[in-house]
Amino acid sequence: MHPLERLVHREARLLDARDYPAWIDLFTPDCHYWVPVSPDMTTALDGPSHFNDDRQLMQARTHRLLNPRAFGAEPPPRTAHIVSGVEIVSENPEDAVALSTQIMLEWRRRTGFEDDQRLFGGQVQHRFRRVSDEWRIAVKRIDLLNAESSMNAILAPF
Amino acid sequence: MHPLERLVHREARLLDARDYPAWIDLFTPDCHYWVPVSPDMTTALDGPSHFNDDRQLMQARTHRLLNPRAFGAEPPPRTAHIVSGVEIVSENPEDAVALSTQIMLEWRRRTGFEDDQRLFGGQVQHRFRRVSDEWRIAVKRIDLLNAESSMNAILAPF
Amino acid sequence: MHPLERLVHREARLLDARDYPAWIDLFTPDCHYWVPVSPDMTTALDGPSHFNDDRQLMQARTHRLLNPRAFGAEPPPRTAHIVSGVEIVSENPEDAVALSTQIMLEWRRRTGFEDDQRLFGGQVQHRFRRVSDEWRIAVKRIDLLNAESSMNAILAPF
Amino acid sequence: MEPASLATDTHVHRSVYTDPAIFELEMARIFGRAWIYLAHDSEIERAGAYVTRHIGTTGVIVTRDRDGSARAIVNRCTHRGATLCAFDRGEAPHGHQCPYHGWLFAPDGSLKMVPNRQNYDGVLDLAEHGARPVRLEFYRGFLFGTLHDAAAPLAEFLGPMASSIDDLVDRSPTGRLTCIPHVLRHHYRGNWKMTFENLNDTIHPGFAHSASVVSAKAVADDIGGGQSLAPTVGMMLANGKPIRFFQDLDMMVAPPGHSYIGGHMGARYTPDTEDRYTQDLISFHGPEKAAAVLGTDRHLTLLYPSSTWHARYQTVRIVRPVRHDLTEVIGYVFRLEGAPEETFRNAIEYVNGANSAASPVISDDLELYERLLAGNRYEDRGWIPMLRGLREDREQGNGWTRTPSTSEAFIRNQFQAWRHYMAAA
Amino acid sequence: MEPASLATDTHVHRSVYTDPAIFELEMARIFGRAWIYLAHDSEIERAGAYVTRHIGTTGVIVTRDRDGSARAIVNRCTHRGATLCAFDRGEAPHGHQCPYHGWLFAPDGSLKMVPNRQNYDGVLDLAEHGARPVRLEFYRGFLFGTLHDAAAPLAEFLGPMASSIDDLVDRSPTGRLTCIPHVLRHHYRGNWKMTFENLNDTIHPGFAHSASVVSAKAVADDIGGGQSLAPTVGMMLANGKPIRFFQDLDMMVAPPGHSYIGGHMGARYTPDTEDRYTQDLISFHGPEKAAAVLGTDRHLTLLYPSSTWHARYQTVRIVRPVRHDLTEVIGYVFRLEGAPEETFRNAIEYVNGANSAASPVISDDLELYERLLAGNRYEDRGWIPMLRGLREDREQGNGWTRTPSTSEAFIRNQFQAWRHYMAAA
Amino acid sequence: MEPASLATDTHVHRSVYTDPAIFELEMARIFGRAWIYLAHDSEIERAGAYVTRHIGTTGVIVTRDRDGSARAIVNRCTHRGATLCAFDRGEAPHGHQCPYHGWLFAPDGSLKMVPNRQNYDGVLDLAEHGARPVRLEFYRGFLFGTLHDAAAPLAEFLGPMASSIDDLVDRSPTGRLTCIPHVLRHHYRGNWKMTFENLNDTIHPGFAHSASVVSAKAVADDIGGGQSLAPTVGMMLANGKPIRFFQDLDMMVAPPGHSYIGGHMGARYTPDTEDRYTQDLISFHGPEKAAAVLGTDRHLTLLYPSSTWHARYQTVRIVRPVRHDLTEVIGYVFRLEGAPEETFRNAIEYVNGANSAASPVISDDLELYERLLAGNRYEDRGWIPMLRGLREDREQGNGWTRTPSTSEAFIRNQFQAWRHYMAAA
Ligand code: FES
Ligand code: FES
Ligand code: FES
Ligand SMILES: [Fe+3]
Ligand SMILES: [Fe+3]
Ligand SMILES: [Fe+3]
Repeated sequence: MHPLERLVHREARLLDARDYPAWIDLFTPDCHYWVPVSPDMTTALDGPSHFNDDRQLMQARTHRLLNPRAFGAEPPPRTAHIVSGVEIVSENPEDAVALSTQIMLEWRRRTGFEDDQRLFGGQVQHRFRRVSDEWRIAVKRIDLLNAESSMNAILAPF
Repeated sequence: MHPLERLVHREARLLDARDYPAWIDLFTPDCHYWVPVSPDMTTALDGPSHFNDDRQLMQARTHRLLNPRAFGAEPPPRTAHIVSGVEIVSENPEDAVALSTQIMLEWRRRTGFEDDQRLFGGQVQHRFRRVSDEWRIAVKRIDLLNAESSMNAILAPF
Repeated sequence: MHPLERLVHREARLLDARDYPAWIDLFTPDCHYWVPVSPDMTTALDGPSHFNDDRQLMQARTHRLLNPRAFGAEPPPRTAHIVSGVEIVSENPEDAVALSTQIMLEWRRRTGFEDDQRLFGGQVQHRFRRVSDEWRIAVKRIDLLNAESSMNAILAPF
Repeated sequence: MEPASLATDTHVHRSVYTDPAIFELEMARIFGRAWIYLAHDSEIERAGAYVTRHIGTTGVIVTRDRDGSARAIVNRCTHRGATLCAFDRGEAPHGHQCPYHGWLFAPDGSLKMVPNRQNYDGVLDLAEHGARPVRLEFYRGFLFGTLHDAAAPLAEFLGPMASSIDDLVDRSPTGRLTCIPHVLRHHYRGNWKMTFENLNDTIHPGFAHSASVVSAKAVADDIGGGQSLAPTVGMMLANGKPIRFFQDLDMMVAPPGHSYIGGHMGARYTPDTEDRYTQDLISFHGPEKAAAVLGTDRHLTLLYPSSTWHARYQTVRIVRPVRHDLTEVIGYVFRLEGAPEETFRNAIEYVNGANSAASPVISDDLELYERLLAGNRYEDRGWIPMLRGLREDREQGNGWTRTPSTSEAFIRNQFQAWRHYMAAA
Repeated sequence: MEPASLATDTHVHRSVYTDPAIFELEMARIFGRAWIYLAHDSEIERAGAYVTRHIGTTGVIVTRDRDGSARAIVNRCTHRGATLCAFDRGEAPHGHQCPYHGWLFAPDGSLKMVPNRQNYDGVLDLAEHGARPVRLEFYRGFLFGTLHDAAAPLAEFLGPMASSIDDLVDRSPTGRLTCIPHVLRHHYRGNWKMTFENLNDTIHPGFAHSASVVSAKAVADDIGGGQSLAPTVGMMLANGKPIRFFQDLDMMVAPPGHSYIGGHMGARYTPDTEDRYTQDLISFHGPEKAAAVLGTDRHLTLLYPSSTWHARYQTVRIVRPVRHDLTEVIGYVFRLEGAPEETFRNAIEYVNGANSAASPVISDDLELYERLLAGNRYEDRGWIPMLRGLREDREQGNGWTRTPSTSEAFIRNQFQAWRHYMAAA
Repeated sequence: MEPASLATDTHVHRSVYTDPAIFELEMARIFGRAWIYLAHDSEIERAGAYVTRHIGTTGVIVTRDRDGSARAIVNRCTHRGATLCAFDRGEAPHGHQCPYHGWLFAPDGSLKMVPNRQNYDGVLDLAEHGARPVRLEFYRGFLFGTLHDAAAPLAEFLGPMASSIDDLVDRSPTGRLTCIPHVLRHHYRGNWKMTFENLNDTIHPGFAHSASVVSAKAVADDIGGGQSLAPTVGMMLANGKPIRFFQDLDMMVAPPGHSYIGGHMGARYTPDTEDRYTQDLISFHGPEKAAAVLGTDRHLTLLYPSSTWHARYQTVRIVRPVRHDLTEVIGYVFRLEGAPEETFRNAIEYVNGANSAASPVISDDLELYERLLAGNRYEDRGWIPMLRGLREDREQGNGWTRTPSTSEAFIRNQFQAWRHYMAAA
């Protein structure tokens, strides 16, 4: 398996394990984690975003997720990421880009019945950069199928 | 990755990208795109079908999908195909058969809330034929888990 | 593909095909098929379980699934298993362990509308053992995302 | 408010589509009184064969009895109320046994057996605990049922529209039809009446289905004259016919709520096939009748409130109300025994195009049904006009009216029946 | 319509299962008045330990107070109404603080603190804004609560059925029980009463669970006599017992709505284990009592309207009404401190088989509950007969009746209580 | 029960959040009578440009007419009721044509054309079948609409709160604003009023958002003083301000139901940018006005019952009631034409933090809204106290009251308006 494809799977596994510090370590210091409200947006200044995080905000929100007083995250949400069709669309010595189709099944404790699960999905773009001889994620952009939809509280990163 | 497995992934990617002309080019001129109402059906004359398309109908329905006046497709639906367990069950010089398990998350703009998404899934059978030295899809049969169910409008091909 | 990863996919395919005898043959005679009500449970005596099967019970429940008088299984449920991120976390001559993320789309005939489908997902742990020179599944543990939730009838094994 | 007052000769109040209480009344007063198409003879051939259907929101079981007659009962056990059959169709040679405690019911609903009889000695009279029977009548192999024991005979309900069923049966060169067990179901989040008010509406295709027309044209141009159009692409194209065409076409309406419009989509036959088929019809019917049959070209016939009939393509659809805002449409296709394979292939093409949720044409209509529900929930004027073609009637017959196919006469006629059904308490 | 008139001594109207308005009344009049099992002592050991439960559709918090007593309050902040606790169980050593504005409530509901007190000087009397307390009573470590402050004492509510709780507690050779914090939940789209009318019904297993019997037999044959049957497979098989067996078995019914049937599924002990356990019981209880305890063999006891008890397998289930058409059943299993591990293993096997939604047995019942809801919504005769065993009562005691376990006496008894609760305005 | 009696000067009954019938009345009497913010001038620049919005649960279309004026109509065809527009925004240069039968409506609702006119000769008067127009008024480029033709003028509705809109517009050094077409939507399963009772509540952040504060602190410590905090992390931290701070802050309330609180989250400018921006403002407004504009620091302004305004960060939110237990909040962000890019970047950061369902802050509030619905459905005391700061008013102006930002005065003021709207039949 291509090392970058392995990295995409590794990221998904860390998110599902809620090992957020290790997850953030996969990213470059100046990384951008982005979930726009429309696939037509080309920059995070074209309009609002669901997520528009730098490393700091990634740290703050994930630190909070593990806090039992984080209402809306009682207990922390669980996720299962399914990764399909990983495609390395460009690869240079210093940078690379991968596309994949992913869906994330999410569980948050609400009423305690089966509808406590939600499903998100769409196309994911990873932009990698080599940092001290290792591939890191510089940009992760998730284009949700329902990007423009009205969302209920979203706790877990995609 | 086996070239036919790559082709199955390629088809999924083109559908999700709504690049329908390129999608149709993956098929043979005399192709059959089929979604029966029961896994027990062996031919499209055993009963009705959700989809029972030749190339012409594939062209007509996908051309329509990109028309903003196509009510029920305002805007065009979005899909995320997840492909799993691709298995090449037969491979000859001129033809081959692959099975896979696929689910398709679909988004159509309805009320604007999260339930605008639907999930379809089941077993997919691809029958390939070599045309001028290239593998093409001669038959794609999708056996939906809920083939017999009553469906609301289905716009995007599986 | 690693032979154990192939085995994980093979198991999923047999379940979706409802070929239960062949499915059970993938397991060791003293196997354990387990779906706990909490990821915190370490043994099946820490509390109740959704599934806590030995080979006998696996046989009894799957034999029943194919009985048309099995209310709640009229007709037998259909499933589509999606397998992602298979990871062999340990491999020795006589035993091995694999993790994977799986979701199972399930269809049971209820009202006949689209909501007859349910989605389950989570992390799956396979413990393998070599039996007469073949890899067999000694333990399959499924940690559903919504393990603690209140479930409606579950017929098909995950 | 008196429900009947929600519809006049020319207007209907939008609440009839949005109010759950009205829907409840419709189930009791319309679907509880009308004749409802249930099944075809060929679906329950052997003794014990059954199918499950609905009359409004009530499930029923239709079974072939040992004596060869058809029986129908409400699909409910009289003990604690469990549904007796979970399947769409099956074989119950020994009767319908309840899954809960094993009470056994005959096809006609009579209670044959209760387990551990001694528990009931002297306290339970089996004769008083039969499942509720449904009154049945056949018309040429098509079985209709009603929950209203005092309903007028089926023939009276069908009136002149019986000829559309004749049209279907007479097209068989052997007189025999077979209903295909695989059915095609779609649904929409909207009111059941929307379907009835759409299917004979010839003004909407040019607008609602314009996208299909555009795309079918594009494909037609693309392939050029050489290759022939796929039937479904042809169906898409047909929506582009000029309104003039539909204005000339006739519509027939008859009480209670029924209607049909003249045909306009004759299926192609390859000449030789056509000849053979014609010969067979002549030898079965004789020349005049055969000519009459082949001369008939009707598009959809609507039997209010629950079925639509297309003889030319051997397709019958059942419109099933589920909730005031949820409706299912179930498509059944028939094989004309003895007719050329081409006939059946055309029928299959038609039912796919006319009833698949994935049909480019149907998906437009489904979208509109849901937009009608949304719009009619808005705070706005209450009354919906049914004025189109109000003064264009062409001929008044004995129990029927002929009018242009562009008229809303069929809708006015439906609400006349609606008022009549809903009035009587 | 006067709700109480929907049930007679022998019949009940199907609307009690399908009408949301009846459900609302049941919540107020039945679950608002009866004693509801909440929790076991061992679930809230340390001060501040709490669990959340429901009384009907109202959430409550049960907390161990500093003084060692148990307290319960409605899980609602008296400021703007937010639920106080989101978790099933936890520790609140300093009381329950509302997540919204931090109002702090003591276990007994008294309002201890509101932030920025000055905003309320002279306008808010803390004493008047406590959370609503729930009246509590223990019976041998089992905590019951009621929203009805004038309810008769718990002992009166339990009546002779208290002995089923004794049966559970006395089986512990140390007198101590521990409730396992992991619970097993299932639900069904049907009415809560369906569960109560099913669990002591001994006629249904032979029919409803016939498929399980068939499959268990197949496995038994397959493995031959050599290997012993897995307990759950044995449970599947047990449904095949002949009706004669159940006819001989006794059922006891007592007001208000309670019942139990004689046991019939004694768990196996390996002889040596059995001996040791017997010795321990004797040394704890003395020979006569020990013999009596071991001699008792009761199957399920139903405490109407909300809990079911199985002493032999240390399992208690709570039936939780959510909507008229949605019910949750929550299974709790207990460890008999000092009893052989085998006892607990049997209990785990039992609760899995008896309460997992994946249990072959339960999935049959869940399917039936939903078919009962569907059938009882159909247009049909209104009244459901409760006649089975009407004339078979065996003995009339003081506050109880003995009858065959095949009788519907327990259902008649439930609706007698139902009528009584629902009558009083 | 007379709805107005469900709210007093100091208490409100919890049923106003849980009763669907109350919600229906609110739609007719509150959203059917108040002025509702619809859109900004810049969203419909060219003739034919339109956006779709809601007034309560009624969809409307706002269109730029040929003559340059803005028009709004109910998004419903007067023929059979289909919604006219399915998109959020678009171009309809030739008017709004119904997708079903092609009726064509002008921006002001007048019916321009019906196809196949002859069907309607002499029976349909186009003038009588226009779509329902919505009464409109602009305030400084912001368009408000009402379904109540007799409503008092917009200026009267806005009263002193108009100054919060001035605050927004005057911050543009060119006087021009552009609304960004991409919007940010979230929703919750709770009542619409919960949002209005939360947004000016300064006591809840210290409790509801405590987890965000903790985590923001942890990150701040982690990165040390060197690096500056990301704006959203700063927003998380801001919730930790001491109550004292909020007690000193002012809140202004004015009828009908409006309020704002003093600002407390001024965005940082790099000095040079600040200077340039100041210069531009002075040259546009002149020194005094520019000073006044820069001196204004208001946090959220609430225009009851449907919009919230944040001038400092150029964000307007629409609160849209969907059901009594479902509410959508839609965030719009504006570009101050001519202002430094930094201004817009701050605005984007703000709207993301303030309206994304994924915002750590918002997700706390959404959770609470749902816990408020759950708790208020429990069987408990009926009345909710609105007593906080009841005696702390600071100043009584002409049509407004000044009070500490910690007061519930804004909620009392909202229910005063609520009572007034709901009273009149
Ligand atoms: S419910 Fe049918 S036999 Fe009891
Ligand atoms: S709602 Fe509980 S403190 Fe305000
Ligand atoms: S519904 Fe609009 S034109 Fe007919
Ligand atoms: Fe149509
Ligand atoms: Fe049972
Ligand atoms: Fe907040």
